[in-house]
Amino acid sequence: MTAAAAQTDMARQPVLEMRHISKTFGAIRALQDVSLTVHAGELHALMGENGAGKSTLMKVLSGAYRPDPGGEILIDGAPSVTGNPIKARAQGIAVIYQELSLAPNLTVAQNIFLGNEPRRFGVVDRDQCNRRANEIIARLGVSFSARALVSSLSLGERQLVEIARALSTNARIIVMDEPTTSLTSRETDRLFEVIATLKSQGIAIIYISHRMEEVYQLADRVSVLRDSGYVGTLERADLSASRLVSMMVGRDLSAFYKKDHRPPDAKRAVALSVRGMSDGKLLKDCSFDLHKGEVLALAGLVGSGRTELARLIFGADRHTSGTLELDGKPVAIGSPREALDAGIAYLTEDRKELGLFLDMSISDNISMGVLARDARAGGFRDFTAAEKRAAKSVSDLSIRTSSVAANAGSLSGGNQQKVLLARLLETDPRVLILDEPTRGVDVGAKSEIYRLIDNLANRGIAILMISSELPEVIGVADRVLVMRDGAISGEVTASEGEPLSQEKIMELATGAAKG
Amino acid sequence: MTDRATGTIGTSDQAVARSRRLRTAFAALGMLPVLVLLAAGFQFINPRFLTETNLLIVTQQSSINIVLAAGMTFVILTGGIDLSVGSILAASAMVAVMVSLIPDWGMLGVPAAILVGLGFGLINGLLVAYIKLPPFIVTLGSLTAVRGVARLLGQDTTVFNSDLPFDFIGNGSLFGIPWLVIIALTVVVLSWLVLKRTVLGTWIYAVGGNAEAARLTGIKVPLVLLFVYGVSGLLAGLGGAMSAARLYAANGLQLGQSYELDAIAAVILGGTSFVGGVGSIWGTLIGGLIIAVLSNGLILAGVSDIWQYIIKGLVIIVAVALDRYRLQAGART
Amino acid sequence: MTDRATGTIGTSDQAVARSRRLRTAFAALGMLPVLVLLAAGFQFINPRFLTETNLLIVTQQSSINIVLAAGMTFVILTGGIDLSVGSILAASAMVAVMVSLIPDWGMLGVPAAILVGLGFGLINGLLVAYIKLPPFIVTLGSLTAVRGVARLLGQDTTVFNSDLPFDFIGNGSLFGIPWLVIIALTVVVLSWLVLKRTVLGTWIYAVGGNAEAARLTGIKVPLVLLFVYGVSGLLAGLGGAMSAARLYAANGLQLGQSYELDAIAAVILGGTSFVGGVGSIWGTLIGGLIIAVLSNGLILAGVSDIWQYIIKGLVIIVAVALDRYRLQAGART
Amino acid sequence: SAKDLNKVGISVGLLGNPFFVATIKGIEDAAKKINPNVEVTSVSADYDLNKQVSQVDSFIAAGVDVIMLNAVDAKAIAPAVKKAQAAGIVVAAFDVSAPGADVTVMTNNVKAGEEACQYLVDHTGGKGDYVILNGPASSSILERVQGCKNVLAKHPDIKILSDDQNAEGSRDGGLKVFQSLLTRFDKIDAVFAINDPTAIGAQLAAKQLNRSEFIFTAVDGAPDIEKELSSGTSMIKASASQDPYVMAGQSLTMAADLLAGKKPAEPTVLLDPKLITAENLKDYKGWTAAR
Ligand SMILES: Nc1ncnc2c1ncn2[C@@H]1O[C@H](COP(=O)(O)OP(=O)(O)OP(=O)(O)O)[C@@H](O)[C@H]1O
Ligand SMILES: Nc1ncnc2c1ncn2[C@@H]1O[C@H](COP(=O)(O)OP(=O)(O)OP(=O)(O)O)[C@@H](O)[C@H]1O
Ligand SMILES: [Mg+2]
Ligand SMILES: [Mg+2]
Repeated sequence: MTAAAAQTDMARQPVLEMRHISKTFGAIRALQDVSLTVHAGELHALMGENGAGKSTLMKVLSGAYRPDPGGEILIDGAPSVTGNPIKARAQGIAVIYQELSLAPNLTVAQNIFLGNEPRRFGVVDRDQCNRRANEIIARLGVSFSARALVSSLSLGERQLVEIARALSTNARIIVMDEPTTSLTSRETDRLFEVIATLKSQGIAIIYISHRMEEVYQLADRVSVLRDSGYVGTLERADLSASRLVSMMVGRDLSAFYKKDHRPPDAKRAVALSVRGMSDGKLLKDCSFDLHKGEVLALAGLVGSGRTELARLIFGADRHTSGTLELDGKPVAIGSPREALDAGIAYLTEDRKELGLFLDMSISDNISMGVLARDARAGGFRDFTAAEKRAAKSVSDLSIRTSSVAANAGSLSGGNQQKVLLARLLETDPRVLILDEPTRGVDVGAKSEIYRLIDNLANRGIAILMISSELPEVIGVADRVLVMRDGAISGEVTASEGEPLSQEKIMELATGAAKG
Repeated sequence: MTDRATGTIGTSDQAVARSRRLRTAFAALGMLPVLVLLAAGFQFINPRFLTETNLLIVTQQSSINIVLAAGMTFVILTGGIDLSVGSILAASAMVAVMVSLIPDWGMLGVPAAILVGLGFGLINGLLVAYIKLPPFIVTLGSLTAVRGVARLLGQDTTVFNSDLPFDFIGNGSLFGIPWLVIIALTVVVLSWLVLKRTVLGTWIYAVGGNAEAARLTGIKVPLVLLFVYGVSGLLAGLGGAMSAARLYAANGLQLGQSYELDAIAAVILGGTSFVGGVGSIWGTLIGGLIIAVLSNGLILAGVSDIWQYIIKGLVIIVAVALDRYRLQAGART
Repeated sequence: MTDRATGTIGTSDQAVARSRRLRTAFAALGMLPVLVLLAAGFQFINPRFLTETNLLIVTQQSSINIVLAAGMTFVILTGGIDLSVGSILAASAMVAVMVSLIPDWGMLGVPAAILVGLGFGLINGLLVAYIKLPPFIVTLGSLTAVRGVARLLGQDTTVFNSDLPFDFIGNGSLFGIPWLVIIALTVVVLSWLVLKRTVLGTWIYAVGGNAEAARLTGIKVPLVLLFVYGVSGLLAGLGGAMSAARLYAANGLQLGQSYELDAIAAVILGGTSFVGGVGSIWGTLIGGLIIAVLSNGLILAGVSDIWQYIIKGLVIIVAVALDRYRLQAGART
Repeated sequence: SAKDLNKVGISVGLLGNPFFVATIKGIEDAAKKINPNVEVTSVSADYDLNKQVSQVDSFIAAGVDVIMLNAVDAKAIAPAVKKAQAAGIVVAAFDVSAPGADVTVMTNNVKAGEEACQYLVDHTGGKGDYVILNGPASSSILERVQGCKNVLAKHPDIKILSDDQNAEGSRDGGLKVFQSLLTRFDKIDAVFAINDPTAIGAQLAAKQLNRSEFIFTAVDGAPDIEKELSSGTSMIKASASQDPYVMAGQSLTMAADLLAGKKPAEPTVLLDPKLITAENLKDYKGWTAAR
C-alpha cells in the first residue's frame, strides 16, 4: 500500500461509526464505552474472549438492543436511529446472528425473505421467492433446495441460510457472528470466496470469530474487546498471534495444542467397539474400535452423519442394526440412561437446545446427571454436595461466573460449554463422546478444553471427538476416522515422526480420489 | 458445470417440492381417515346417517364451531390461545338480536355483532401484544369479564326476535346448501388464503415458529399478534350473528358456554401444534367435522347422554393416538 | 493468587446467592401485594371482611381449589396441562360418598377417592408419557370421558350420606383451624418439599426447562411425566374426598364443572410459566387465595352477580399486568 | 325474638335464566315492601353445589337475616341449610325444596309435567309415538319428566321413542338434539320438552326439516313461549306455566314474617302450574309483567 493510498484511506468517510456504546442488562454490564469504526470494503474482525461483549455490540448495531443513553451510531457520518431492526436494515445493515434466528417451521426461501417478502398485491410471490432464493443459495454452493423446511437442515446448513438471508438484502454492512462454527472447510472456503466478492463490491464486513487462522487470512483490521471494554485495533500489517492473544487474554498462551498423554499402541485395551451400526436412514454399517486413553477424532463434512453416529452409540436414537462392546463385553444400549450407566457420556453439539437448562442454576446443571447418586434417604437432595461439586468444577475448569447459583443462561458460550463438560465428567465416564467440543469457544477456553481432553486421556478415558476444525483434529487427536455419506470412509493415522495429514482427511471426507 | 448444477437443483427441487406437497396434503388430510372411519361406523349402525338431510344437519351443526376454530387456528399458530371466544360469541349474539329489534335497521345486527367481536378481540390482542401478558390469563380474564358484559346487555334475560330480518343466515339455503355452511366454508377458504398466500400469513407462521427470529428480521410481532386476536374476536362475533340467526334469540349467560374447548379441540384434532408455527386450516375443518359427526352420530345410534360423554372423550384420545401412529409408520417407510 | 480468586468467588458467591434468594422470595411472593391490596379494599368496603370467621371461610373456600392447583403446578412445571381435574374430582367424590355408605367401612371412602383419582391421573400420564399424545388433547378427552364415568356411577342422581363418617374433614376444625385448611396447607408444604428439596423435584423443573436435554442427561422423562399426572390425579381425588366431606353428597354431573380453569388461573396468577420449568408452589397458594378473596369479598361488598363477573375478569388481568410492571421496574434498577 | 329485615342473600341455580331474574325481582319487590332500605345480594351458583355452599358461608359471614335459596341439589343442600340456621338466619327455599328450610314455596313440578303431557294425550287420541326432550338432571326436571311419564303410562298405545337425550334446557341444545332425533325417527306424534327454550329450539329444527306431524308442550310460561303461542301457527301448543315472581315473593314474605316472630300456618306451599294455550293466553300475566 502506498502512502498516498493509505492517506486517502484514512480520509475516507467511514461507512459506520459506533461511539461510546454501553449496554447494561439489569446489574450486568455487557458493554462499556465501546467505539468502533468500519470502512467500506474492509473486513473488520472483532475478537475477544467469550462474554467479552462482541455479540451484544452487534445486536446494538442491528437494532435488536437499544444502547444505554450516550451511545450513538453513525452511518455515513449521519447519526441513525437506534433500537429499531427495520430502520437498521433499511440503512443497509444485515446481521448473521450467533444464535441462529430462523423459523424452523418455514422453508429456506421463506426464511431468507422473512419480513422482506417479494409480493404481488399483498400476496407472496412464491415463484419469485423461490427463484431468487435458489439464485442466492446457488452462490453459496449448497446442496439443499429453497423449498426445504429449515427444520430438516443440519446446524451447518442453517448457518448457510442465515448467510443467504444477509446476502438477499443487498446490505452495505454485513455482520457475521461466528459464521463458520458449524461449517466444514469446503463450505468455509466457499464462504470466503463470497466474502471476497462482497468486499470487492465495497461492502463492509464485521467478522467475529474465535479462529485465529481465519482472522489472519481475511482481516484488514482487527478490533479486540475484553471484559466489556474496547482494548484496541490492529492494522493487518501489525497482526501477530502473540499480540492478538495478549490483547484478548491479557496473558501468554504457550503450547496451544498439548499432547501429554501417551498415544495408545496396538497392545492398549479396546474400550469401545462399534460393529455394523446403521439407523435405517443415513448411517450404513459403521464399525470402529476406540482404545483406552486414546483421543480418536471423527472428521467429515457437515451432514456426513457424525452426530447421528454418536447419538446411536449413546442410545439417544434407535439403531436398526449393530452391536456395541464395552471393555470386551457386549452391551445393549437403548437409552441415554443405559449409556450413562454403562459409562458412556456424550457432549451434544447444540448446547442451548439439547444440553443446558438455561433457567436453572449452574450448580443444578452440573449435578443434573448424578442427582440420584448423591440423594439422601427419601430422595432428598444433598445441596451441600452439589454446591461443593459445582465450586470444584468452577475452579477446575475455570468457569467464569459470579456464582454457582447464577442461571446457566447468563453465561457466555464458552463457559456454558464448560458447564456441560463438567456435568459429563461428574458421571465418571469410561468413554467420552465430544461433539464439536470447542464450537463457539474462545482461544483461552479452547486451550483449556484441549488440556482437559489431554488430562482425561491420560487418566485412561477413551475419547471420541467429533470436530469440523481440521487444525484441532490434527492437534489433539491420536488417530482420525473420516465419515462420508453416513459411512466410515477411512482412517488416518500418524506414522513415524509424520503428523496426521490434512490432505488425506479432506480426500476421504470429500471422496475426491487422488491418483 | 454451473448449468448442470443449476439443472440438478431445478429437478431435485421440483421433486422435493412435489413430495413435500404430497406430504403436506397427507398431513393436512391428517384426520380425514378418522372422519371417514367414524362416518362409516355410524352408517353401519344407522343407515340414515349418510343421507343428504343428515349430512346437511351435521355440517350445519359444525358450522359455528368451525368459524370459531378458524379464528382459534390463527391464534394457536402464533403459539397463543383464546379462551374468550364463547363469551364473545354470547355478547355478539346479544347485540345482534338487540340491534335486529330496531325497526327498519334490523339488518345492521350482523355487522354490529361482528364489530363487537372485533372490538373484544382487539382488546385481547392489545393486552397480549403490547402489555405482553400471557394469552391464557388475558383471555381467561376476558372469558369472565365479557361474559359479564353479555349478561349485562340483556339484564340476564333472553332477548328474542321471531321476525329476525337476517334469519335466512341461520335457517335459509342457497342452492340447497345452508347459508351457515356456506359461511363456514367461506371463512375457511379466506383463512387459507391469508395464511398460505399472503405475507401476513407467512409472518404468522414465523411468529409461531420463532418469535425472536421474527422480531430480529424486522417483523412487527405485536401487530401480527394484534391481528390474530382481532381475527379470532371477529370470527367469534360472526359466530354470534350466526347463532342469533339460527335461534332467533340470545342469552348472555347460557350461550357459548365452553365453546372454546370445542374450538380448541377442533384445532388440535386438526393437527395444529400448541407450540405454534405448525398446522393448517384444512385440518381444523376436519377436526370440527369430527366433533359434529360424533355428536350427531351418537344420537342417531341411540346412545344415551351419559355414554355419549364417555365415548366422545375416548374417541378424541384414540383419534389423536391413531394419527400419531400413522405419522410414525409413515416416517418409517 | 488462586486462593484469592477462590476467595473472591466465595464472597461474591454468597452475596449473589443471597440476592438471588431475596429475588426468588420476592418473585414467589409475587402476587402477595395484590392479595393484600384486595383484602384492604374489601375491608374498607365491609368491615366484616377481616374478621376471623370470614377469613376462615375464605381459606376454607379456597382449600379445594388450592389442592387442585398444587397438582396443576406439578403438571404445568413440566410444560403440560391437566384439564380433567374437575371431572376426576366429581368421580372421586361419587366414589367417596358411595363407599361411605358401606356399614362400618365408611372411612374407606377417603382412600378410595384418592385411589380413583390416582388411577385416572396415571391413565392421563401413561397416554402423555408413553404414547406421547399432547396433554391438552389427552386431558380434554378425559375431561369428557371421566365426566361420563362420574355420571354413570350415580346414574345421574345425587348420592348423599348424612352420617358421613369422615365429615370432620369437611366441617371440623383442629385448634380452631378447619381441617380443609390444614389439608390444603399440608399439600402445599409437601409439594414444596418435593419440588424444591428432592431429586424428583429438580427433575420436574429440568423436564419443563428442556425435555430433550433432560433425556440426554439420563433422566427418565416418561417416569417424571407419569409422576406429575399421577400427582395431579391423586390431588383431584383428594379434592373429591374434601368436597364430599364438605357437602355430605356428590353429583356426577354438576360437581367440579370448570374447576380446571380456576386451578389453572391460580397457578398462572402465582407466576408459574406455561412454557414449563419456571414457577413455585407458594405462588400457586397466593393465586388460589386471590381467587377466593375475590369471590367472597365481592359478595360481602354486595356487588351483583353480573358485575362480579366483570370485576373478577378485570382483576385477573390487572393483577398480572401489575406483576409484569413490578418485575420490569425491579429489573430496571 | 323479632328481628328486622335488613339484609337478604339470594343464591339461585343459574342467574342467566330469565326465570330466576323474575324470582329475584319478586324477592326484591317483596322485601322493599317490608323495609325500603333492605340490602339484597343475589348470586348464581351455576349449578355447582360447592359454589352454593360457599355462597351460603359468605352470606353467613356477611350477616344476612334471610337466605333465599334455590337449591342446586334438593337433598344435598341440607348441611348448608343447617349451618345457616345455626347462625340464626332464616332459610327460605323457592322453586326447589331444601331439606329443613324454614319456609318453602315451589311449583308442583310433577303436576306441571302431568298437565303438559295430558294435553298431548288429549290431542293425539291417547296413542302414538312420543319423544321426551330431557335436560340436565335436577330435581325439578326429574319431577317434570316423572309427571309426564305418570300420564303416559296410563295409555298402553303410547310409545316413548326417546327420553334419554340431554338438550341442556336451551334453544341451542333443543335444536341440535331434535335435528338428530328427527333424522332417527320417521314419525313422531308428540313431544314433551322439559322447558320452553328446549321446545322452541326443537321447533326450529322441525321447521328447517319441514316436519310438522307432531305437537309440542313444555313447562315454564316464559316470555318467548307467549309470543309463540300467540302466533297461531306454532307447533307448540301449551306450556305449564309457573309464576316465579309470585312464588319467590311469597317465599320472602313468609320468611320475613318468621323473622318478625309470626309462624306461618303451613311452612311448605306448593303452587299449582297453569296450563297456558293460545286460547287462554290473554289472561296470562307473564314473568316480565309490571307488578
Ligand atoms: N440478554 C442478556 N441478559 C443478560 N446478560 C446478557 C444478555 N446478553 C448478554 N449478556 C451478558 O453480556 C456479556 C457479553 O455477552 P456477549 O454475548 O456479547 O459475548 P460474546 O463476546 O459474544 O461472547 P461469545 O464469544 O461467547 O459469543 C456476557 O457476560 C453475557 O452474559
Ligand atoms: N432432526 C433431524 N431431522 C431431519 N434430518 C436431520 C435431523 N438431524 C440431522 N438430520 C440430517 O441428517 C444428516 C446428518 O446430520 P448430522 O448432524 O449427523 O451430521 P454431522 O456430520 O454431525 O454434521 P454437523 O457437522 O452438522 O454436526 C444431515 O443431512 C441432516 O440434515
Ligand atoms: Mg457471541
Ligand atoms: Mg454434528
